[in-house]
Amino acid sequence: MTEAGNTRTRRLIEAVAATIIEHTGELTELDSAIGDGDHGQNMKRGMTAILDDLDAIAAKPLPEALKAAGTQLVMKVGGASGPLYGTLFMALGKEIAPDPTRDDLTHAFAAAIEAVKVRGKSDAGQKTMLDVLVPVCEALRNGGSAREIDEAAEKARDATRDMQAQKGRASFLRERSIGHIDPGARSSQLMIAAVIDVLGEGA
Amino acid sequence: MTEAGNTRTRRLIEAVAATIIEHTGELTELDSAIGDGDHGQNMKRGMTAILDDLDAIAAKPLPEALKAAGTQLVMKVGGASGPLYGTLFMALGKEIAPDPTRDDLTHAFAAAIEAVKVRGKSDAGQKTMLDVLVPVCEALRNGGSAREIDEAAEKARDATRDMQAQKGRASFLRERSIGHIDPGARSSQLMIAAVIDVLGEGA
Amino acid sequence: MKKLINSVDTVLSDSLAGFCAAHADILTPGGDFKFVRRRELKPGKVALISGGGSGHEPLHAGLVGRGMLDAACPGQIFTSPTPDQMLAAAEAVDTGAGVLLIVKNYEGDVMNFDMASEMSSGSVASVITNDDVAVEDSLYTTGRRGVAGTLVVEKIVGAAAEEGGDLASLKALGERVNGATRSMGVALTSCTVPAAGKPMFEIGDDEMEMGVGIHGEPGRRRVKLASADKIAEEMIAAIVNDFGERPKGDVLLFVNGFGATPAMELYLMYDSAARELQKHGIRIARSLVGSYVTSLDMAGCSLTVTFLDEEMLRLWDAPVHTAALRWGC
Amino acid sequence: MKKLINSVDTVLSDSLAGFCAAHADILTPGGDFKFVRRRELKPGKVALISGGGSGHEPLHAGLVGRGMLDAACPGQIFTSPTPDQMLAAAEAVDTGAGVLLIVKNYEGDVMNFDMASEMSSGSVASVITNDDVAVEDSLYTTGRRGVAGTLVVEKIVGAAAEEGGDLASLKALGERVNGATRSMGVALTSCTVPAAGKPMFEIGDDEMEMGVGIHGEPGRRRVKLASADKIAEEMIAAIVNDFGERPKGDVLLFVNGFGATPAMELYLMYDSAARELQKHGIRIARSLVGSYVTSLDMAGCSLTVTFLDEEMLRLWDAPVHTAALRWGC
Ligand SMILES: Nc1ncnc2c1ncn2[C@@H]1O[C@H](COP(=O)(O)OP(=O)(O)O)[C@@H](O)[C@H]1O
Ligand SMILES: Nc1ncnc2c1ncn2[C@@H]1O[C@H](COP(=O)(O)OP(=O)(O)O)[C@@H](O)[C@H]1O
Ligand SMILES: [Mg+2]
Ligand SMILES: [Mg+2]
Ligand SMILES: [Mg+2]
Ligand SMILES: [Mg+2]
Repeated sequence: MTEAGNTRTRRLIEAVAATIIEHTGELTELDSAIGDGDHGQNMKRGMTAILDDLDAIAAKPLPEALKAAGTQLVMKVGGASGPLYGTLFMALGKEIAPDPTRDDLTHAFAAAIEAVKVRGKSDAGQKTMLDVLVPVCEALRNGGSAREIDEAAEKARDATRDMQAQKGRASFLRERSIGHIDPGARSSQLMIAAVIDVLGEGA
Repeated sequence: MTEAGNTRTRRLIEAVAATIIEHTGELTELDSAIGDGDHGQNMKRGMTAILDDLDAIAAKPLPEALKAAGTQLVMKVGGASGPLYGTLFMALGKEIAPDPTRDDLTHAFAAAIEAVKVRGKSDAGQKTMLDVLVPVCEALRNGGSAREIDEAAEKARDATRDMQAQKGRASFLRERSIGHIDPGARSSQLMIAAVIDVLGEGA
Repeated sequence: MKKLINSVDTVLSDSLAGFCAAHADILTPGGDFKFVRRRELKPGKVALISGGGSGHEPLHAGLVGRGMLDAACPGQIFTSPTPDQMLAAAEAVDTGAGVLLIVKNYEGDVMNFDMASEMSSGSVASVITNDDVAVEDSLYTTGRRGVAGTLVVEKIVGAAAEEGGDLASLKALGERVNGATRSMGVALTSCTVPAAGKPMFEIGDDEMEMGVGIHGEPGRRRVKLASADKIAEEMIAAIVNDFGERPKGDVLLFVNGFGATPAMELYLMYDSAARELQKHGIRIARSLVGSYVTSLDMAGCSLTVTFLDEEMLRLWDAPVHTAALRWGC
Repeated sequence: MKKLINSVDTVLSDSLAGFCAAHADILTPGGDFKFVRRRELKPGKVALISGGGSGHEPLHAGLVGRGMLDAACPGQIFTSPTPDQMLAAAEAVDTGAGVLLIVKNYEGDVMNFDMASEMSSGSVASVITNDDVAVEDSLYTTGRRGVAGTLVVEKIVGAAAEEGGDLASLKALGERVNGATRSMGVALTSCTVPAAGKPMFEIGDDEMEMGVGIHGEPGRRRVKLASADKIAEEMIAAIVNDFGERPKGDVLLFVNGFGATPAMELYLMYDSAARELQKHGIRIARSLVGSYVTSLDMAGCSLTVTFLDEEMLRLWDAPVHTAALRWGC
């Protein structure tokens, strides 16, 4: 792979990890309100594991790097978010081209989201990370600018506030889950914002 | 026994029981500070048992009435105060004359205090009920008036505040026991005040 | 946060080290605490493995030993363990007769155990427990949670495995026990996850949460603190109604403390619950009272009722020797 | 006050009713809960009776059964039982070989048991336990308190009684075990006596009480909350120093929760305490971790160390079947 690709992968990973680690407390707070208060620590643990392995991961071609990152998440995070984000990254890696066009990316992202739905037996509209991932994929497909995608993610994240959870621990609360942003929606939006930030730089 | 004696015994018991039951909360507070927070309930339970048996007890001659009351305390109170107050009343009953003079009373009270010391392996100066009982007996022996005895009891009760406990649970606290009135000193003083009140009426 | 710990990051490993040392006669840790396993395996026996987030001690590691689990995988606090833990445990305790996973019905647990099953080369089956009647089993939820009833499944299936039951029959038995089991919980206080450092929820001095799970999540309803009798009445009614047609047999009544509930209160709840069962015409055959399936330092309890058929009763009584449950040996 | 109760006045009787019902296979109440006794007595065996204030459950009623106590007298909460309870219990379980009273060293307990002994017509001896090193045994105190070490005395003497030991030898053994036993406790929170309705003492979020007993009394010193390792270091040092010349044998390390302490923390404390013992060159032969000698809903724990000679070790391992301790049968 190219030197540039290696650097980009590294910068992507670092940016995603940094934003998650920085927001550990907030993610935990959100999960305390309607879950079990571990989402921040879970994601931080996963990101730390990826950072620990950064040299090896960033040296790989993009597809392999994504698969490796996904494997770290599966093996280090646990909980619901571990298998789900792990699946997302592993499936992305499986579907993506080594140097993807926007179309490639859209296709791979859509496929990865399908894999998450299968793993989670879930769909958009149930107050989960999918409620951010699906609209973001839509915006990507519709040719939205970096800024528009960013905004779509934020809007989608905020929209989970009024939803009643039908999947994840928050669903145990039924109507009491309304009024809080879903922690997984927030972590998805954070990661997407970081990715856009890095890709935006290069654009 | 005389009708009058019967009435007096009844009035004495009722007055003693009433003041203890009324002060249950305060005795518990005092015991929470340097003991285990049960002195109020303990004494209330004992007094309630005596009241439940009031007709039978008050019908007895004074010595028998006191023994019966003491037995109730031993069998119903438990803790340290049960055996100690039980012993006090039983010994009083054993030593007292059916219609006691002041001298008789002084003698019996002194003997009863000795019995408490033996049971408790304790003496005055250790921050216990004895620090009220002993000075009261002294005042009685020295011919103090009802009012003087009353005041001696109050002064003795307050004096336990600055003492370091050497007996009872409060002794576990060592110097931390200083600064609190001993719960048993307070209950003794309450009972003495009630007795003086009733006897004063008749005098 | 007031806890007997050294640091937030080492709570789990310090506690597991103490646990494994205190019970070194019957169990041993594997792979840097990836799992805790029975010291002596029984060759040819189906291996029983469970696991889940930590913070529920003694569940599951305290149920490893003769007559119950062969291994338990402790996840981070309130976080399901990862597939590599389960794979490592399976490799360590599978003596050839296959592995039965006993999984509480939480998406995290189910997905991680699913991934482990998919990755495993051995023969693996699983039983999902979902005894919590506080959660509706409908299209609009992820289904009922697995709570204290999981212990009952582990005990009975564990005894059958010890007797030589094969993988398919153990799975069927586990599902039968789960089907005969219902639980419901009440919390008087929240619990504090060490990493969060403060209680998961605020609750008034005169309030309680009815229908809580075991992860410090709020329950179904917040209500005024009620008497033990009233609480038991509501919980037993919910449990009994949920059964619909009652299974055969008398019941096991299991009163489970959540971690900060004194024995005095648990036995008092047992008394209330037993009287409620009697009102419903249900007879108690066996009893278990104690803090077995906990939620860190939460105050409160759950009630679990299992209808025991003859086989289940016999297997419940069979010898067991684990850190938390022991009888008959 | 948040408790699972019906009313302040019925806490004790409701809880005892539940306890006796849940363990009806091994025990039965006597005389309106004056005592709880072993269901099957062993004729010719010295009867072991203990008792004390309630609020320490499972001590003592939870230790009634084969290989331990024949009867336990539960007093009101934190209040020693009364002589009539003890007399009634002795009458019920004395099969002719005499009665050994095991009494924690509190003036209330000692005086009430003394009165009972004086009133009794049978042959009665007693062992006073006083294992708490936090209290100085001097002229200026009532002497050391009996705390969690009492369980160790009851277990070992109970096993010897089961083997047929006579009254004098059991008393001597009890005193030997007590002499080989030391404990110390730490509280993170106060406890709430139901009748008082509020905590016995206020304590800051970053404070703990070192050297507490089991009655919610303040301890010897209030200090800043420290790490588990530091707490264990201080407690083990106090215990080890107190022994002076060390008795022979390896030790039992008993980590006891006070009622609101989760198993996770108790095992973590076990880990810390075990490492401290190792530093002092003391080897652990047996371990016990759990909430056995409690102080209502207090958070915290005590550490108990008993040097086990060969006989004591054998008797510790002997079969026991009570509500709270069970092994070997
Ligand atoms: N079945 C599911 N499908 C999609 N996302 C889910 C599902 N279950 C949970 N999630 C997401 O996972 C997040 C919770 O992750 P986390 O707190 O790390 O795990 P856990 O719920 O096991 O404690 C939720 O906020 C939600 O976005
Ligand atoms: N050895 C003793 N001699 C005299 N009085 C004592 C002795 N021990 C305790 N007391 C008295 O008993 C009181 C405590 O009674 P109570 O709280 O009912 O019993 P307990 O201490 O067993 O909880 C103390 O305040 C003290 O006055
Ligand atoms: Mg979570
Ligand atoms: Mg007291
Ligand atoms: Mg979780
Ligand atoms: Mg007391």
